[in-house]
Amino acid sequence: MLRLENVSAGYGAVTALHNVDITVEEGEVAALIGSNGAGKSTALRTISGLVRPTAGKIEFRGEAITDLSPEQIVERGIIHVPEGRHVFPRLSVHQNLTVGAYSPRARAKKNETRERVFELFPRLYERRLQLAGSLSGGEQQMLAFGRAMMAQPVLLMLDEPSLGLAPIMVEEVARAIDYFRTIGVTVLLVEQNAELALDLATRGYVIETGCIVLADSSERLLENPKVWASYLGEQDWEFEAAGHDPDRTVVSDLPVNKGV
Amino acid sequence: MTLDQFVQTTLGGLAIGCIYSLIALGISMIIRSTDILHFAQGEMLMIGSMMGLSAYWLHNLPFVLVLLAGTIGGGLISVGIEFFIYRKLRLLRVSLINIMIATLGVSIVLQNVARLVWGSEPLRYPTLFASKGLVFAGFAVSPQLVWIVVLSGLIMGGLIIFFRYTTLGIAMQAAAQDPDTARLMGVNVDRTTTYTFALAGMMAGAAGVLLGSLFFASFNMGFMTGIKAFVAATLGGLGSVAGAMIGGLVFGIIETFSGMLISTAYKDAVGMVVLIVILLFMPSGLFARDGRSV
Amino acid sequence: DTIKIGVFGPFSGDAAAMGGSEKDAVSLVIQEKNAAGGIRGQQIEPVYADDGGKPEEAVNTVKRLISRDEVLINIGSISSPASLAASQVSRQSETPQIVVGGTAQRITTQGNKWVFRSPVPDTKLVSDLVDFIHDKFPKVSKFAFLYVNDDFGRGGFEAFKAAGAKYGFEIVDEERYTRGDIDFTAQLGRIKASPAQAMVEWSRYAEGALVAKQYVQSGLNLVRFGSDGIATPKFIELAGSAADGIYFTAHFSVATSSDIPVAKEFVAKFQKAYGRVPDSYAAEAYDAITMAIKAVEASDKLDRASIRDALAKVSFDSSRGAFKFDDKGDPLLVTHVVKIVDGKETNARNIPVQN
Amino acid sequence: MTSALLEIAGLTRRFGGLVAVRDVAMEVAQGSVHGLIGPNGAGKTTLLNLISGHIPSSSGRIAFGGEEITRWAVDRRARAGIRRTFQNLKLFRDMTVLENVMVGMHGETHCEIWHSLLRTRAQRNEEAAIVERAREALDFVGLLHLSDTKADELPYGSQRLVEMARATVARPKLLLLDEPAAGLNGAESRRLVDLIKAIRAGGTTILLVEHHMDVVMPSCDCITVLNYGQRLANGSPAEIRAHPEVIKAYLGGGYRKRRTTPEQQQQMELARAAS
Amino acid sequence: MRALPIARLTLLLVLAGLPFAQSNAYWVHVFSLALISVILAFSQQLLVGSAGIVSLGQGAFFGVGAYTAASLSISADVPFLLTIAAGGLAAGLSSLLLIPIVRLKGSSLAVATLGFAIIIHLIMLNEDWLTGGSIGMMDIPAPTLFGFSLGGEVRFYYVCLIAVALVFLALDRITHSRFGRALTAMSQDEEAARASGVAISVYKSKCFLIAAIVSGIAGGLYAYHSRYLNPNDFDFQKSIDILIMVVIGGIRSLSGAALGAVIVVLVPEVLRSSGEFRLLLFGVMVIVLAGTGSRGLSGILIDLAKRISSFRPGAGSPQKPSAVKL
Ligand SMILES: Nc1ncnc2c1ncn2[C@@H]1O[C@H](COP(=O)(O)OP(=O)(O)OP(=O)(O)O)[C@@H](O)[C@H]1O
Ligand SMILES: Nc1ncnc2c1ncn2[C@@H]1O[C@H](COP(=O)(O)OP(=O)(O)OP(=O)(O)O)[C@@H](O)[C@H]1O
Ligand SMILES: [Mg+2]
Ligand SMILES: [Mg+2]
Repeated sequence: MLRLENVSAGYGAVTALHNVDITVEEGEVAALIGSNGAGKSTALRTISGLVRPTAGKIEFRGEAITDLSPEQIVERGIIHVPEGRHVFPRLSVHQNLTVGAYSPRARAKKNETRERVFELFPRLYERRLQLAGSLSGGEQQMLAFGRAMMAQPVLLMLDEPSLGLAPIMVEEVARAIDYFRTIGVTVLLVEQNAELALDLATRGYVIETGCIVLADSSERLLENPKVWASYLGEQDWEFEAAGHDPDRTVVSDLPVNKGV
Repeated sequence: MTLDQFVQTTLGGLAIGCIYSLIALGISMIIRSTDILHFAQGEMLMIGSMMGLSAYWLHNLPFVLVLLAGTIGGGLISVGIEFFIYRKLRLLRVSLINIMIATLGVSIVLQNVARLVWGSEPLRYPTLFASKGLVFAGFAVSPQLVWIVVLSGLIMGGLIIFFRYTTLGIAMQAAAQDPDTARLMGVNVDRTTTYTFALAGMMAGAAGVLLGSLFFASFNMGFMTGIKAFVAATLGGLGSVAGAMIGGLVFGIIETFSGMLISTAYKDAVGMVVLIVILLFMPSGLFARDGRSV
Repeated sequence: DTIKIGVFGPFSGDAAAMGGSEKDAVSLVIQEKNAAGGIRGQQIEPVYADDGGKPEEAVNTVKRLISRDEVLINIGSISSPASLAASQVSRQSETPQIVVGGTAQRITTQGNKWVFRSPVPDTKLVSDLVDFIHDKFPKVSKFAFLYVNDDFGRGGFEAFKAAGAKYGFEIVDEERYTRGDIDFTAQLGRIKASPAQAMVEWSRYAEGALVAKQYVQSGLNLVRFGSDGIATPKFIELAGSAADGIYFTAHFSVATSSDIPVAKEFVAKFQKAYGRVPDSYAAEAYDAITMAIKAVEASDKLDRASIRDALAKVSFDSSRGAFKFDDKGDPLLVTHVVKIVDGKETNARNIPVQN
Repeated sequence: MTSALLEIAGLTRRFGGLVAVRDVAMEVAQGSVHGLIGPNGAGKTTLLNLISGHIPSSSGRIAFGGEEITRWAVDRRARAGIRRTFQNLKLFRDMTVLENVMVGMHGETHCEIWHSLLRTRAQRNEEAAIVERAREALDFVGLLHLSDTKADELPYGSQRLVEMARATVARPKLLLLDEPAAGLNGAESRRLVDLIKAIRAGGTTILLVEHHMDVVMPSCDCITVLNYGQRLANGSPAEIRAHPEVIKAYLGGGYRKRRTTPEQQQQMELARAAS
Repeated sequence: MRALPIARLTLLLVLAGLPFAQSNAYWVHVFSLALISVILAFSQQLLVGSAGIVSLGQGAFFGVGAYTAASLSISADVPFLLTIAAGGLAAGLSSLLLIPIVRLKGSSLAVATLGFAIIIHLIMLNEDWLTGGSIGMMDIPAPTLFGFSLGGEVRFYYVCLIAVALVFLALDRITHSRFGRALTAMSQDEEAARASGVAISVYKSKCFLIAAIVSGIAGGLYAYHSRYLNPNDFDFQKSIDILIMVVIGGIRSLSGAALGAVIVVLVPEVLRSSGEFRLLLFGVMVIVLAGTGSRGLSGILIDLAKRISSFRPGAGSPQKPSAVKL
């Protein structure tokens, strides 16, 4: 459905993506993981047209969208939830959702989708007349998610949707992504919480300093020791906190405390 | 102060206030949709006034058409300036203060172009209204004032509804607050910006015809009016439609009444003192629209 | 080699119309003179410079004319503050200056022998008006005075108070406004409530026209006197019928100067060249350049000091009558009082005494 | 137990009709790492803002080191030793990393304008000391090599560390951290835990707001849970982890299933059944 | 960074030589005016460039300084240097009136300072006993220092040059210190600055105070330069001009501000003979230069110089929007 071929992109003199190939099939959830500054967000921004690729080709359902403007890309149903929430701070929650349904293809179903959003995030309903800028971090994240739902996505691109969410809300978002999949929406997911992402996805890409270094099914990625070490290797807080393993030495490249 | 004087002063203040409101509205809308402090908004009023007058000279048009000509003239110039100047500057990614300085430059240029085109002397506006006063509850009221108040009221009411309830109005604000994200929602930011400038310019143009017919048209009629409208917009809360409206009215009334009651020498100072005092208690104006900062 | 004469004034900015009159009148005379062979075979070269009507810029402008362009004499500026600012430079660099529009008495009372003035000072103008009022309106003694709050309006007001004292004139209401104001209902309202018998109003023509209109609208009915600032056809054009009945004082008026041959000739030439009736600034500038030329002709050496001395002694028939300077550098001229009747200027000195 | 560094009593903050923090009482022990968790919109950031003084309280009192500070301005609290980081990063974007951290020393230093005008010895010494301390702090978080980079050119995770360095450079008594692990991946959060421990070892008391349990649980001595602006629970990590209300309102269980212990699994099910 | 002091010294020498290159009294007069404006632009640069405060009131402080110096030298015959100092002091004192409004932000603060400027202007206009009112103040004596006259254009030019150098040195030191750092931090994020212990209101007030003193000093010099003062030269248009100077030159640096001041003074002088089109051309220039961004014309020139001397080949610094929030 979505195919990136040899795409390179960057900001001015900085090249953030080098010859990236990504494929997402109709109806699947694909995950893109990588450490800080690897170029995940840039990849999404390139697809949605905010960043112009310097080389390569982007295809959506067989049509080249490389040179389209973001507005035109939205028209084709590619909806991008940007990193860091980016709600419209001086519009109310309700108005934010209205903007989500701005494109003509979404306008018709505006009211029923809004109901659906409020069902999924009752918190937003409680806050519907509040200015989005005064919401808590997590509430803004919910709003950003809901706003994307309003746009009737065909391909939904989520940039770190779990950022700043309480564990229980992370589950909620996971459920929402599942819901999208069941209704046939394709999802491209960027997450720091790699475990969550790979759990949800069928296909995964690992990106490092702008290059795709691994592309595989998510099960195989989850088992890949390299992935495990650099992205999943969470320490098991249950044991650590409970003091079961007090002498465990943590591998860390942090310098020892000298100053404080 | 007699009752008659009071009524006259109030009405005069209201009419001037409406003019300020119309300019302030444009200023606020532009801030809302582009964050630009548009110091050339007053010049749109002047252009509207001049265009209306020129239309009259050409064809001896009736008032409504003169008003229309001024409105369209203001809108066109406003859109043109946005397209050829501010848009280019935004593409260069210069900061807002640079654009603000550019608006001052635009103001200087427009004034001087107008001076070259229409001359440096004030121009008499035709008597477009029946000059007989209307009588309301025993008070003679000049028809210009009524026109101004009614027309401005309609425009402002329409705008409030537009921004609060229509998808386009909401999208225009979204485009202002976060253009990149708005584009991700399918909003064509360039187009909403054009709409904003068109609307703002048209309102100023209409105000120009109204002001011209009340007084006269001259190449420098816009600057001071623009500055005062700016103060009015700040008073109401920059970026707020209702604020600009109320701010303009309040400022107009303060100005006439302080001239009447306090001192004509310090008339302008009174408005400023009121502004500062109000800002002390409400730092973002009467109708602030703050988000949280921490 | 040419004879350079500096001409400065507000050719841009708010007062550009007045600066325009000055420039037009000057260039008319110089063209004519040059066509006739110039001064002793030397062509006159006017150096125009815009001071924007601002004192600060006037200083720079005159410095520029004097030391860069090396003019022999300067003509300008229109407003009193700009003229005053320039006159400080004229004194420092010992260059004669003929002020065109500035009527503030201060300009010539600072002991500056380099500055001369084409119009009569406001004190003289106003005291003539006061005499006129006393003559023609013996019953009127209570005045409301409305003036623009700057050098021009303030000068008029102070002069009126001083001159009126000798006839026991009383200012029962003093009103000011700021330059550029458009709404005068507050001031007119208070005047209406005052016991004034007459209103004196010291404005330039644009504001003056608005005052006149709003005066009519507010239903006032007093004897109205105005300043030389409204002595321009533009005033009647802007004010329309609201101008009728106003008496104003003037340095020059097409209506009242008709018996002066030079004025007639000037008006005709000006009208032919520019298609409009000259205002008093044009007349003052016309006279200023004429006397400058006369002074250059009369001085034996082409240097500033001798031209200055020649200028002090100049005596000729100006567009405003026989022209001569007093020892301060102010002209000894008669002033005019004009009444607007049916949109036309008429000589008010001819009206009968009003009882 | 050591004495309380921070004592909060009856603290309430309203926004119009909304009560974001309601009658909260809390103590943070000297030298501890105290966790503050709760669902989104529970009022954690608001509480932090109240403590740092960024917003005034509607009622209640805050005492710091035994002194009542409820009415103190932000900068005064900062000078008294309360420093913080922000949930939405607040760096001085156009300043270099080093300069950012140097600003952190502001409250600790005293040279006035005339000192800098005259370049007095005191001023030069102080300036040198500021640079020295700032470099130490950057070294401490591992960013010394980026000293001269503009702050907003850094990747997100590093920006968080700069904030951390700026907040710790003055060796505060109390450090308020608002979601320091947001946007960090597993390996990076693990490093964060070490950093928090190191800061604490330097004598700074920490109040930590965080949603990543793999950061909260290993670092905290004590945890307070907020829900709808009210205190829901308070206790050791083990207690909190097992607290049925907390599980229900906050922790949930879905995507952690694979790594929870059997006992916990049981407790979660109990909680589900109870509701 | 050896290059910087050398460049500065060279510039100073070049400026010192200027009256020899162009000795026409008019041009020297204009150069002095440009230097005075440079000082004014410095004051605005401290506000807008370092602290992110857009002040539309610098013209008022300029006026207060000018009137103070002028009236002291006219009526009390106070020596030159003292009147200049008094001008700075009076302007500084009047800036204390702004203390209540410093807690405003962005455009509200800008408009409030505009209001302040309008009020001060009205006082200058209306209080004849203090300022001579609309007629203005004249007969300001030529400055003398220890019996040595500084009245000539060239001598006064050097006075201005020394003043510029001193003010530059002072502001350069102030901005590169704890105080300047706090201002910059405050301009980029008030909340974070507060959290680091910066007392925002105090720092903003101090910033206004210093800027006002600097403007007042410029005003004092102006009084002796023009030797005639009129309220119309200190209206808010002046404040706007000062802001234009700083922005088109580049708000990031004192040198940018200086360049802008020179342009704003010199260009209209050069255009003076173009009469009617003068302001039009000036307006166009303002628009074009506004497009140069926050590094302003000075930034472009520096890049150009670097490219030419191939100091760092191809190093055009990308431009960042400035921190000034409006
Ligand atoms: N606006 C920008 N200008 C210049 N460089 C940028 C810009 N945005 C990102 N970069 C750089 O591009 C690279 C890729 O950034 P990107 O935001 O895509 O990373 P990411 O993988 O999303 O990281 P994170 O996990 O922090 O979100 C980084 O080195 C970053 O510094
Ligand atoms: N300025 C404000 N105006 C109105 N409501 C506000 C304001 N600030 C916060 N709130 C509301 O107060 C509640 C608490 O917000 P707060 O930011 O403290 O939550 P939080 O616990 O930090 O949540 P998160 O974990 O999502 O960051 C939220 O519901 C929010 O909408
Ligand atoms: Mg990212
Ligand atoms: Mg929070």
